[in-house]
Amino acid sequence: MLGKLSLAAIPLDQPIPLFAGAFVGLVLLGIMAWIVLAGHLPYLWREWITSVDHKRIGVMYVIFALVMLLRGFTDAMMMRSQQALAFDAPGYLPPEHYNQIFSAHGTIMIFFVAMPFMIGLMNFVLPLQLGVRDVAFPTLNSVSFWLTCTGALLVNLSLVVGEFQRTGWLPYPPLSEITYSPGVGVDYWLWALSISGIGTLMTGINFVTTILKMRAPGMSYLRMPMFCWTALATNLLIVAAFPILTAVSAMLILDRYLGFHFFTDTAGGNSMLFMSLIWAWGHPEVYILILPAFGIFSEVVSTFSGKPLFGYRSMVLATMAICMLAFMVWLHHFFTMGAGADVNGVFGILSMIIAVPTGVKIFNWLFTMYGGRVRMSAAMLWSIGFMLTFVVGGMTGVMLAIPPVDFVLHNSTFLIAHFHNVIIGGVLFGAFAGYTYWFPKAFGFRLHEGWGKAAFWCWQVGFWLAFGPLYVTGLDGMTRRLQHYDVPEWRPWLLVALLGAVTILAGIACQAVQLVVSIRHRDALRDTTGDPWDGRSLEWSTASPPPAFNFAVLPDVHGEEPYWTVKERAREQHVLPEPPRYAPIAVLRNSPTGFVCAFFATLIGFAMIWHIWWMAIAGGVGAYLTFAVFAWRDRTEDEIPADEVARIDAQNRRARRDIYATMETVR
Amino acid sequence: MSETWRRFARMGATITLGCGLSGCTLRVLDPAGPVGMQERTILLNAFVVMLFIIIPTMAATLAFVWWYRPGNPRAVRRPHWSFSGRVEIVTWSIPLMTVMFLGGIAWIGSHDLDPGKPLTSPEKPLEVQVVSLDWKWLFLYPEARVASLNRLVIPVGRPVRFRLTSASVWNGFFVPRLGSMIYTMNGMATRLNLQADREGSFLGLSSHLSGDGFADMTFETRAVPEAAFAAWIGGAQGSTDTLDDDAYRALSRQSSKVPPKTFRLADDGLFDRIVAQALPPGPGPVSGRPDPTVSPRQGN
Amino acid sequence: MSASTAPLAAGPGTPIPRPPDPYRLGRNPGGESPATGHGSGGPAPTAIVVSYGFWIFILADVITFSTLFAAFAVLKDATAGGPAAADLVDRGTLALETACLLLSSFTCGLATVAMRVRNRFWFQVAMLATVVLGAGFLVLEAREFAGLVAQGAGPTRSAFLSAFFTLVGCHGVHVTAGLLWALTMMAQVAAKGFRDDVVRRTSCWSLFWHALDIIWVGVFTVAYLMGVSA
Amino acid sequence: MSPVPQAAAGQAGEGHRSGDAAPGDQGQAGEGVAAAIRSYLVGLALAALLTAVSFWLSYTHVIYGPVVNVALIVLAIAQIGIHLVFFLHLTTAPDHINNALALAFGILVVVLLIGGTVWIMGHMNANMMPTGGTMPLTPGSGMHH
Ligand code: HEA
Ligand code: HEA
Ligand code: CUA
Ligand SMILES: [Cu+2]
Repeated sequence: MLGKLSLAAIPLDQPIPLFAGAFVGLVLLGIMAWIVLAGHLPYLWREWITSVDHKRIGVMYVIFALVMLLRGFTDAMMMRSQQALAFDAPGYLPPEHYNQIFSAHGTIMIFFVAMPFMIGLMNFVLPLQLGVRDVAFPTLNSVSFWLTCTGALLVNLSLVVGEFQRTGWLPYPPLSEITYSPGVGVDYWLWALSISGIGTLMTGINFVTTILKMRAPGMSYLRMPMFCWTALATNLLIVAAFPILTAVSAMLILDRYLGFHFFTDTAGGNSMLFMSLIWAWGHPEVYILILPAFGIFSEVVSTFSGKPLFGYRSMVLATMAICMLAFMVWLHHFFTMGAGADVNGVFGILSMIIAVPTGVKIFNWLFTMYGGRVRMSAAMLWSIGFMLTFVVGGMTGVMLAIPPVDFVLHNSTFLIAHFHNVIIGGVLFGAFAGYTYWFPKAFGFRLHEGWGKAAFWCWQVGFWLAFGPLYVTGLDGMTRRLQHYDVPEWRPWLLVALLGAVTILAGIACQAVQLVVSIRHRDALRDTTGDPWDGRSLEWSTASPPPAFNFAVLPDVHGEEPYWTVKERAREQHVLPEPPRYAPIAVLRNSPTGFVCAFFATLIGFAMIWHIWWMAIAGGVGAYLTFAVFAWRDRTEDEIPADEVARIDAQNRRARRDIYATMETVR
Repeated sequence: MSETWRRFARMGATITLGCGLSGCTLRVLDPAGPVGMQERTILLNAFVVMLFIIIPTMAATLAFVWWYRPGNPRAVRRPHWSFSGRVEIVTWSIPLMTVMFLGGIAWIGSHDLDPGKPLTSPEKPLEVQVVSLDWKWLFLYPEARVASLNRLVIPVGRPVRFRLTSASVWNGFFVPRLGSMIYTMNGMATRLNLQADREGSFLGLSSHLSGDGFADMTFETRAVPEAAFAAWIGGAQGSTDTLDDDAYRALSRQSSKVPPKTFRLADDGLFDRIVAQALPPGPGPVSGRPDPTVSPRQGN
Repeated sequence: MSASTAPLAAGPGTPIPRPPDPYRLGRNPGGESPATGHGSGGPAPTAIVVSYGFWIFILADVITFSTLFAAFAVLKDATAGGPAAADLVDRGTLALETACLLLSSFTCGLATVAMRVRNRFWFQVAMLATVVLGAGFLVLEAREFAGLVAQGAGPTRSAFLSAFFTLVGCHGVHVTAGLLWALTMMAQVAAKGFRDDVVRRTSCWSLFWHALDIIWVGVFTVAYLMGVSA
Repeated sequence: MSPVPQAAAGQAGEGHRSGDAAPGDQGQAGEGVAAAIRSYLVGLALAALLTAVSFWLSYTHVIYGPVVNVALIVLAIAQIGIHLVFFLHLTTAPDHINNALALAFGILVVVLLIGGTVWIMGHMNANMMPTGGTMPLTPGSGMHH
């Protein structure tokens, strides 16, 4: 009846995950009880859970990412403290637990922190920057979000029901095959990632279509803000890479469930094939993470330097070059498998070629600042921190791309330092810059600058303290994923690394305080203009927060920096643009489709993991019925009458007039 | 804050430069053989060449941020300056040139230092066959018909030709002070050529996660003079234990922290039969609690 | 903290005149071009947005298949002593399967023509023909698979057979989904007529169906014929 | 911001710029039913012909044995082209540029993925033959298990 599931699945003998899980579970239950008892549920259901508004979905993605970030960070702290203790000693985490921790940390950080954060920001910003009212497929967007939640839910469930995989964040066979990993851990990974991967793929399709087909009148490709370009590249990568992940996961599922022989190394199976295919997804994946960050830095640097982005067309070219090259380098993750000199050489060279467009980007940001008026707000601080940190991570990446160097540094802590260097210094800093930059747009008030800057310094210093030492131990021969070690020379460095992680914790605390302080002082931090940073692209021409329909009339775009153009013209001509002719606007109705789909997907995933076949079938039928009902609906839109639109827009127009007036006085 | 930053930066510089460039004791930067030596040279070449770009880039970033701060009356503002053909050429060509040079290193280096390529040496190479087991290393010396568990002994100054495989899951064979690592995989044989030029006892470990006993996949590598090597072989040939198929099967069961040990080798074709899977792959986890299909925890 | 609504002016110092950029390679400061950008007159109509989105989905699906093709190409000789492609392919069945699919692609095309001229009767007839041909294909394939398993050449026999069954079976699963979808569209047209959203969905379905036929071309070439000729 | 006519302004409004076609759109407006059916018939005939040739080549010895597979691949590519043109109505006309570009990107990835995997795995397998042999480095050959 319940497949493999029994009481034995709950790790009663392992206090740490049990207490952690129980604690988190209780907190969640408490929050849910509070929501229900305080009567917030109908509001949440109506305004958020069933929302198909890209802005709401974007905000939910970011909140989701921040919560998962805390989970991932807990894992990181456990790893750092274990390695600090486990010199010539077993430490406090036995191997079967430690191995779950780094696997979960990598999985959560990549799939449920970095990706949702970036997807959330893209969700919120893209339609606003493109000057349209929503993404191409709003309901699908909600389905994507909730499927991502399903994935995260399954991964976190593994903490208390069964186990998570112990094979690293990517389940390499044959270790992940049923013979060597008979537990449910790998299955958790496979189903969680297959389900959330489908969500991500749909996001990719949605955004590519949005960018290519849904732009304001006059917004030609070469007038799109840089963030839209990097988002286009990112989503093309998602569309092209995620199917590979799905297919490889399916093959491993077939191996584990039905005794197929894709990767078994017996009966003709070939584990090296998995390595090749998974990295054909995996390398594009890291550019899926970094490209949106590049877009954010482009926006932030240009805004806070008070200048147009330098070398816009070069930037476009570089972005698309990275997008293409991303698919030509995957072998650099297994130079040490023995493909031979020619193959290694070709892939090594292709890998370093990516340094060229990336370098172009760095230099163009540099020249964007040149001759500008560089305002050091918190968002800009993250960007500067990025430029100083990322170049080092990129450099060590290029070192690893030289096969003979990789032969001595592969899978060492040097590699760990490399990718945290580009991910924290690039992706995370980018996410934080975007978070700070667009926060007032989303909520109508700015984040507290002082706490933001304090967080930045803790992160910056903490990062180097935590990962600088890993470069050194990597050069000293330390490999990754060591639960304990008996080499005395590594110990001091690992203690420093622990100190670094604690410093990062302080940074995170600053961010939490920042949020609380900003909410409490929101009136002082209020953004009444809709344009708090003197921005240049269309999102700043709307109110903060923007109305449900974003733009009362779609902007008519002239020139490369649409909103800047308008501001300049207003300044020169001393007039506010004509009041527009308002027309009724059709808005899509909210829909529980996404939530319901995710519910059934969770059932299916959980049932498959535990071999509860009837439940899986029930879930499948449920999912199909959801689609059928969704497709059968007759009325899907509501209309906002024209005078209502005019009323909502009036306030925004007043704010614009104030902005233009300020400019006037400055002149 | 910026004081902390400066102090920290100074520390970072000391670490990288002090350790990276002078003869320090980091294993990878202090190789005991020709392969590691060449790899170190390449590593440092690439590093220094890239520093020539990275450091000016970082310096320029800080300089621009500082000079173009809002309050600097001497800064010349160019609020519309967003294109310059000359600058564009520079931004594309500087990384391009660097990458061309590094690409040369990568191409030639990966050919010269291909793990499968035999080392040039007047000495006759020593054949060593490596089998990674759950969670032990087995070294076979087919010519002398001996085997050694968890300890690799090699003669100084003679190239060693490794052929490597795995009894079950993947591992990575890695002796940092000798140079290149390579994967070991069941049903396949990889190749590696190394040489020690200095006597000593070196750390050896696995670079590829292989399960719960992974952290214990370390082994001592002893590089000893030719005479001592011969003596060690002689000793091993006198071992009371013989490595035959049954002994191998026993070894391929999961266990860790097994002390080093030598065997006489019953069959010098053992390695090939492991590769050809004539001997079955290691059985993986067999004991477990409470239910191995849910969570096979080790040690019960 | 200078981050709030800061003045726009260039600040102290002498502003430099705009540098020339005749080929517009950089990003020009705003205000210069009154023209509307080329190729963009606002968001595309829903019909185009939906088809385009679905087109992208199909590309993604093609990449899923190409992963399976890659696996098949690598494992095709890994028969582990078991049967190879040449021992298994039945030319007659293969030809029939191919004929079914190709004809169904044609009738699917006819259905879209009927939809374009809003002719319900011929639409339903052509759809029915498509469904029948598709179902015929599935029956043939199921029989073929059952035969293989019966003679001990199931997917667990060797890596080659795992890859073969997965590649061909994945196509079969797609065809099944396509049939289910086709029936749904027939029902929707019957119930609601050629409403805009129904037409859009039917167009997507026809894209899907044609794409499956394209993939089948790859499948019968790579998984069957190339194995026979080797 | 000056107002725009509501037609273009509504979310995905109907009045629309020229020069854009949905994938699978059947040719120009005004093209008759007969012409459309004719296009499908031509496609069907060509596809059937190419399929027949593929089958025939694989069972006979008209073509030099080792290159039969090359011929089969060429025929398959040709047939895919036929399907794209006659069934999916893909053209290089300006209104199809987006569709064609997306397709080109897809094809690039497919080629890189399949080609790259076969190339890499060919070398891996050749280098790891259990016999330690010197198998020729032709992709796809030299399976070792
Ligand atoms: C956001 C994520 C991200 C990014 C952007 C990158 C960027 C790069 N990565 Fe990294 N990488 C990872 C995430 C990322 N990586 C992860 C997660 C892993 C490990 C996965 C695992 O095993 O678990 C990994 C592993 C990894 C390896 C495998 C190592 C091994 O397993 O042994 C290699 C090898 O080539 C590599 C190379 C590179 C290169 C060349 C770049 C380049 O794109 C960097 C380009 C940038 C610059 C070079 C800096 C700026 C340029 C200039 C200032 C111009 C001048 C400079 C030069 C001309 C050199 N990476
Ligand atoms: C996005 C990717 C990502 C990120 C952000 C991180 C962040 C961190 N990682 Fe992670 N790591 C990986 C991806 C990532 N890692 C991967 C893929 C692996 C490989 C796994 C494997 O081996 O298979 C790995 C492995 C790995 C190891 C294992 C090394 C080994 O194998 O020996 C260690 C060890 O300490 C480590 C440490 C850290 C630390 C200390 C951080 C911290 O610096 C960062 C922690 C900080 C946060 C998570 C931020 C939280 C912030 C907030 C919550 C903000 C709250 C604020 C508001 C409300 C505004 N990582
Ligand atoms: Cu086959 Cu390694
Ligand atoms: Cu990579």
